[in-house]
Amino acid sequence: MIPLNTDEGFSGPVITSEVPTLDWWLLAPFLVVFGAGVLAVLFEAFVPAARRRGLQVAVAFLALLAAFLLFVLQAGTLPEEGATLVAGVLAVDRVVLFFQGTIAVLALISLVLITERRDGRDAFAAQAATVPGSEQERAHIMAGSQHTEVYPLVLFAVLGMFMFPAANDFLTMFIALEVMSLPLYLLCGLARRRRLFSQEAAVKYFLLGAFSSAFFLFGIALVYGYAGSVNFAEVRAAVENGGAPIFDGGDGDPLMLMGIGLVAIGLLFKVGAVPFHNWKPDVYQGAPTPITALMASCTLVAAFGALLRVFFVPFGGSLELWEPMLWTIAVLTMVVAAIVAITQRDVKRLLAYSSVVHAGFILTAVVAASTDGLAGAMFYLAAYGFTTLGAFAILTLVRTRDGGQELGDIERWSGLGRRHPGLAGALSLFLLAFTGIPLTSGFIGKFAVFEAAVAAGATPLVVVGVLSSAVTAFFYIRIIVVMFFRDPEEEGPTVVPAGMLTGGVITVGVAATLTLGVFPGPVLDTLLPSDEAGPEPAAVMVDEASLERTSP
Amino acid sequence: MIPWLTIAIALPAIGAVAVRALSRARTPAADTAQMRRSEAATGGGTDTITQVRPARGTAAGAENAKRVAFGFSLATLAVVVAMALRFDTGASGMQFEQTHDWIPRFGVHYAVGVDGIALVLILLSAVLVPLVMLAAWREHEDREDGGAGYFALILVLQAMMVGVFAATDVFLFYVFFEAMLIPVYFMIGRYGRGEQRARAAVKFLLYSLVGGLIMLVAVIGVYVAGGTFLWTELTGSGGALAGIDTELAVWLFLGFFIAFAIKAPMWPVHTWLPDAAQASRPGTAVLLVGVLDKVGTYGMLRYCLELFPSAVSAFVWPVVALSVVSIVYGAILAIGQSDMMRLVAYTSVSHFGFITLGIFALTEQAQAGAALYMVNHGFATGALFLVVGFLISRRGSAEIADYGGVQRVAPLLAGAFLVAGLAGLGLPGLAPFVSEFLVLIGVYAFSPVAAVIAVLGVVLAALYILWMFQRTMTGPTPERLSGLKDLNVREKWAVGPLLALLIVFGLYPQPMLDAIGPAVERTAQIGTADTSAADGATTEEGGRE
Amino acid sequence: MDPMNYIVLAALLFTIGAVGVLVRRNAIIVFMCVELMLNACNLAFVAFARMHGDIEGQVIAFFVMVVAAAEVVVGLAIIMQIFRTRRSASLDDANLLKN
Amino acid sequence: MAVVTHHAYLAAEPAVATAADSPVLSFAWLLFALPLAGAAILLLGGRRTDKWGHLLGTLLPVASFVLAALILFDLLGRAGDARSVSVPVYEWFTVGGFSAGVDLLVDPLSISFALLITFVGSLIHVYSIGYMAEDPGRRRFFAYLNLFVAAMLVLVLADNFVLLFLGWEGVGLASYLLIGFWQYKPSAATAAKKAFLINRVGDLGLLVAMMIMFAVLGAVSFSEVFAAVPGASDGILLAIGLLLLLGACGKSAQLPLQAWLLDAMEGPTPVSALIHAATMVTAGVYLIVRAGPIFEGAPVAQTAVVTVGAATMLAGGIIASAKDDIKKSLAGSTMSQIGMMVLAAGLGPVGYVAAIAHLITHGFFKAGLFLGAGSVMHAMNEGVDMRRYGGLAAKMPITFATFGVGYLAIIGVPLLSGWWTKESIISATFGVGGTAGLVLGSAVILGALLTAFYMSRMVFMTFLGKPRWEEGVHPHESPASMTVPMVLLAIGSLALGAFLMLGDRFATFLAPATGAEVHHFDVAHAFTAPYGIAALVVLVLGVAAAWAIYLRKPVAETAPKGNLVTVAASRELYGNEINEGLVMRPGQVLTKALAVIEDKVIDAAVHGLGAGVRDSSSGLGRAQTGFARSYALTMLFGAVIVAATLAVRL
Repeated sequence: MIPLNTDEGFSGPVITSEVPTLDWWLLAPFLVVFGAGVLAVLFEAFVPAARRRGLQVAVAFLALLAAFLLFVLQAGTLPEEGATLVAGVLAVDRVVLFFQGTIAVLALISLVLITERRDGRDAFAAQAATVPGSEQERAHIMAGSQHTEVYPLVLFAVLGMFMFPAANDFLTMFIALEVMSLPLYLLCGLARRRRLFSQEAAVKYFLLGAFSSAFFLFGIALVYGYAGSVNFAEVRAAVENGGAPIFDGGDGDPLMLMGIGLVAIGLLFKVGAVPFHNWKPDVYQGAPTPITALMASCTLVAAFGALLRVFFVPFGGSLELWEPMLWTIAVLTMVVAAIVAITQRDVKRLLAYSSVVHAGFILTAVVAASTDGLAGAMFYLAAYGFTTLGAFAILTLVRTRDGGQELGDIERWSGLGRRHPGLAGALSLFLLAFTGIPLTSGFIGKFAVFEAAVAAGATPLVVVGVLSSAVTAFFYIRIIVVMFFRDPEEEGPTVVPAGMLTGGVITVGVAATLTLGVFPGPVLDTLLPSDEAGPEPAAVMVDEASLERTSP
Repeated sequence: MIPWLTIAIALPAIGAVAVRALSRARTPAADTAQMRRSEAATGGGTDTITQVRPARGTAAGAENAKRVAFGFSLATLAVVVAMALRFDTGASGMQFEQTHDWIPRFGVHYAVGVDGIALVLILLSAVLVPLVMLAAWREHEDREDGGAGYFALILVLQAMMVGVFAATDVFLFYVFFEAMLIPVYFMIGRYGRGEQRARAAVKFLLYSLVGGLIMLVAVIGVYVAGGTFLWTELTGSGGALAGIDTELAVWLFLGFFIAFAIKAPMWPVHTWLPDAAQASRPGTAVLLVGVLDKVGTYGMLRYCLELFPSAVSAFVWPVVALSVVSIVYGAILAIGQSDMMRLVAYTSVSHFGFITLGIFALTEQAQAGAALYMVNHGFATGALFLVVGFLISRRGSAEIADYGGVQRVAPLLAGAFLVAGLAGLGLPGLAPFVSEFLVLIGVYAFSPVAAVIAVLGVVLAALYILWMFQRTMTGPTPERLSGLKDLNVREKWAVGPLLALLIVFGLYPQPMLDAIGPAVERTAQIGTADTSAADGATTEEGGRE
Repeated sequence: MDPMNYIVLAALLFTIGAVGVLVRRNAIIVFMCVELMLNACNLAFVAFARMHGDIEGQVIAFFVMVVAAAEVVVGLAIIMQIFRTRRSASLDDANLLKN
Repeated sequence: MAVVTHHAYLAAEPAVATAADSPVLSFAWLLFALPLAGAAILLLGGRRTDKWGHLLGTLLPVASFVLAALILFDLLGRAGDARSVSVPVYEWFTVGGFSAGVDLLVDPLSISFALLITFVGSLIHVYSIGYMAEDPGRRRFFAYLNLFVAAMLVLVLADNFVLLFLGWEGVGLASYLLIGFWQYKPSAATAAKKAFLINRVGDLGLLVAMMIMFAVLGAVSFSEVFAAVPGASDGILLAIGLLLLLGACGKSAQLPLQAWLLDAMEGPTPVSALIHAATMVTAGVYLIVRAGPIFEGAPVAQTAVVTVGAATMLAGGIIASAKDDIKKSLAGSTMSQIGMMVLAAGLGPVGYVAAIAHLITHGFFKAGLFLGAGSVMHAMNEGVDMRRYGGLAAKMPITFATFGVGYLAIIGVPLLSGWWTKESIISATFGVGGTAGLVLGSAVILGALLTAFYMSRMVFMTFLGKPRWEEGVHPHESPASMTVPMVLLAIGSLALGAFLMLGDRFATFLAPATGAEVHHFDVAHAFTAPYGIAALVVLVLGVAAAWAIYLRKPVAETAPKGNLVTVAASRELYGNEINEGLVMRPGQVLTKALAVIEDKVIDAAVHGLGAGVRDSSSGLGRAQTGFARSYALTMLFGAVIVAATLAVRL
């Protein structure tokens, strides 16, 4: 809270008094990515077109790699209870670092897919400004034009993702959300092929995203009205005290409830929970596949990081208020998405619905509202991120026979497993991981979130979850059936050679899926919070109040 | 101390990798031939795939790979037999135990160990695998990989079969229980028979998955309630689950039971089995029905009963009723089948009814009989499937109507068929009789009505087996079958050991019963003496939950 | 005047914006309705700041304006792109992507 | 090979003392092990054994017979009450309180049977050498015969019900294999299956009886069960008794499980002689006698036994009187004779000796008759229709003579074997006294009348009268390997009865096993007592009636239309039709019904669930319209849900 006058005895940073001290070390990853993004924009302006691409790729990779290394180093030096920075607008603790590190790795892998070129052409439109099918477009294609703006856009989006789970007040979170989303809206519209689809995806994503941001923002306003501050620790304190001083005797409860609800809508939209999921299949299908991969992995991790933080820190004290709501949403998400997915024919749409169902599973861990649940969700997100990246990487390889666009229609994948056993085998592994078959990371993740939910007494939710799993199994398995059990068709797809980059992504996906499935111990034990710190997730999530509690 | 069980799990797993590697290592010439072939296949529609013979290089590679696979399966058998010889039949509880932390966060261990029941089931799987390989040797020769992939899958499955019986950590058990589905899924869907095989494979997998997922909730429940996954820590009067609320125990029991009932398969969740069996290669069916489905009944005995003794009394009557229905229903439907694979599958539904009946009769004889039944049924049904498979490999059909008078042209085949069939119908002197008889006398002490209805299954068994035998093997030999070949050496070696085992264990089953005995003594008390004790504990610690 | 009235007004504006999103076909107008919703939020922030007697809400309002401006840039770019392709700004024309 | 294992086991863990004192008795297991080994060698040896297989197969039952004779002498050398010896071989299976051992009980009853089985069995093996000489499957035939002898010996030597059941099912298997020996004939295959199935129904009784024994009496061994009988309730004993009777009915072709026996004649004739006349079908009688203590404790069960026996005796006689197929007529006769034995066995201790004695003499003369019939069939190109026989006496003198002796013995011509034993049954029935005795005795007399009639009919139609041979048939006498056994059996049919009954030799010998008091057989009384005279009268009447119909007038070459009674009789009293109507038809309906349930209910439920999910999928999927504005509406709808679920807490 930033008081107008200090007479009322409020402590904390005052806007006029002193410049807040900045912890440059903790801030470094944000600055590196931000700086790289700015630099990249400058390159667009000043570096000749021919040399831009190499430079952009190098900068993007280096920035993300540096950020990742910084996160790793920070994890070693960060005090146990975490820290807040920039006058408390950002918070960094081990949970946040895990999310950020995961996002960094997944973004690096996505970047590999984004960089991948086939016959000198990447996945993005030669010149987005041209009308599809026009002479100018053809000219640009022939000239080999390309949108190297993709790289700064990705960098900015990733910056937003880094900030999203680290936000320590609602304003920062809103800004992070926009920083993350705005570049993504643009990236969605840049597909090289099927540009009408791509543009439509961008419009839909943008309008619905803005619509949900408005809800999110109005929710923030109401929470602010209730608590008198948007700082997480103070919101939490206000919730525990029954609202800001201007509310006596709980008058503000409706405000608070509406605030929670509207904020939740904004976040649930980003994670794609039913009924805020409609954008996902359309956007996933329309966007360039590398961008879909980025969204399916990194965005989901960031959005859930934020969602977990919001529900566990500022709203952590009002568990009983929002639990029924999340129960309902979780059930809807798991059931509706699983059922709708059954009749999908397009693999990208299918993976979109799959992503929605997985969001539902992770929501059960949120409902558990325990450290175990938090850890479960974290593991799930990381595991899912690697697996889904691998799956999308494979999608980029399966093309129509004329060598053109990606072929998403499952029915035409007949016999893929006969002719490309390695590729189909890898995809099968990913699908089995999505199904939650043991010895894949998906199983451990599912176990972790369900275990937390059962321990928290949300067994019915878990029962719904496993039944939904069974339904989802049907369509994952169907893909395997088509690939392995059907004979190849004449009009089947061609598979372009994976090459070093995409092949590498698939390999990493396979390795991560298996390693996290067979030996999840190290990740679970060392990287994730354990409930020895306390059963409440707040025990491992930093905010100022917790810092004050721990400082002598 | 030698980690017998770990070796028995690792050996086939390593074998699978080796086989896969060998079948991949092709000469470049073979490789191009391969590519040309697949091009041809895509050009010429579906049928060309099965008609084009693989290139010589591939065939030789596949042959080598298969030999290696067979060698690994024999090595595993040797290890398991060596272990069995060291098994102390006097001791109750687990032997050859190993416990290592696996996922400390969830208290998950790599913990293995066997009691008598698990031991004989592991033996069963170790015996069946090499025989199945022998029987399937020529089955997939016209495939791209010459069948090596199939053999690799068998080895993967074997590793998991040993694992699932040896696991003494509930989580580890679950891992094997679910992971096992995948190789079988491919064995049916990819290497199966007929147009419906993909459908059957999906049906199998979905049924099993639904069961498995429901069980997952219960597995989690066990951990939440007991705080550990170690079977040895969970069970017993002083175990971690001893004090749980009866209602909770009932729910957890149910969660496990549904999965096991589907796996077993018990009426009315059995319909996947006939479809799966019909679409399976006989070798797959042997492992599926002979071993895999035993995981269901084994699980009931090991997990349902021993983990939740206080819940047993609530389930005894429903399960006994379902078992009896399974026995009669499976037998009657078997009579009406026209496909031999389906027929044998339905007989298994009936036989599994006997096993579950024996388990839930909660008497020592019945449970010992049920445990023994699991093994004997594996041998008997395994032999039956193999012989049907020999017929299929000759005429490409499992339809009863396509055969007749086979005995005249292939007396050995018919003889093997008859012995396997007679074992299936519980003829004294052959192994299944002993188990069936023990189940019946044990069940009678528990419920005369159930026992008497179950006996009907014995009569019906004679009908379905002998009628099938009559229609396929006897009567005049039709012209089209006059060239039918009798068993060759490989086939004799595939089915011969099973028939020998059926006779040996029919006349001298005591060694197996000695091994099973101590374990059964433990489980048979459940629901009788133990229930009251557990109930007492419940009231004591009632406030815990 | 009771500051609560401003909150009610903000809610009304927000609702008008939301309904506009639902009923209008033109992408630009839909987008403007979203902007209206954002501005309703700003009004709420400022009103609440007044009620609490601090300036945090007002600060937030400035941030929101900046964000909204950025959003306009991105949004118009996207809408222009599709308008050029389709010669129509009607949202209902863009429904290639569906089940 | 299995035998070796047993022996090793025996050596490791010496058997209980009762047997060990006699070296002969401790080898009692060889009785069944020898023929079993024969079966194994012949089956596994394959074509290599074709040349000498039949010789080995014959030699082993002979060896068993010699061993049985040695054991007999061993027993005779003992005091009367020491003649019941338990010979444990090895532990078969034991779980908790349940134990079933391969334990043998050597006592006068079992050794009597063993001698009958091995002697008649050996003769029939010899006979088969000639009879099956031309058959390509002769080796297999001998293997099955050996298997049968082994199983039958296990049946009678078993010391507990479970081992008895092993033999019981073993003979069933051998019977199945041998009836269906010519499996390429669909009728043979069907008959084999039918025999096995109906036997299974009987076995069901035996199985349930064993369950009750273990559950209530706590054991399944003879000694323990019988020791527990006095303490058991009437209901239990009745139940066990009736169930054992059910088992006996199946094996011995008694009503209502009689239908298989006539069809079983599809098997080669030596099989009919050995299994379906002399030995296996008498196992039911053995069971009833062996389980005597149980039946004695359950009078109602005994009444049931007697009733079943009487009814079968008459039904069999009627069927035998109408059948034109020589083997089926003989089979009807077998039913009838065994019915008589069952009836006697149902009388309790007084009847046991009579029943067993008749069983043994019947074994000889009926085997002889069957072998004679086989010899005739051999001569008639395997024709079985007696209407196409006639006048064979001249062509086949030895067959005629031996058949004739058997004929005279079975109809009870005084002082031949059959007379002695039949008289003692008649005497035992009348000995019951009262109305029951009168009714039963009259029934037996009536049975004797039928026997005299149908047997005379058979002899007249076959050997006497004018030849009615089919074209191309040239009857000739059979080779020595066939006639010698027939002669030996004929000698038995002549003299065995007198040997057994004179001086109450057999009754005294059997007494320790049956527990019955020795009932003196008074030869003079048999001729003077009313029932004795009645028996002689009906004998004459029966022969006369047959003479009047089948010898005085020429026999039609095709069966006349006949009246209601003869049609019913020739159709086996509609036994098959009854089975079909009561069991098969409903069974078929049930099978079809369950198949429909499986498909249309159980599977359909699952598929319906799947279809339901699929339908709701397309239904819900329709919400994904592609219109951004409808997505916004969905979101608003979500906002309502969120508000509603939050309001819960307000």
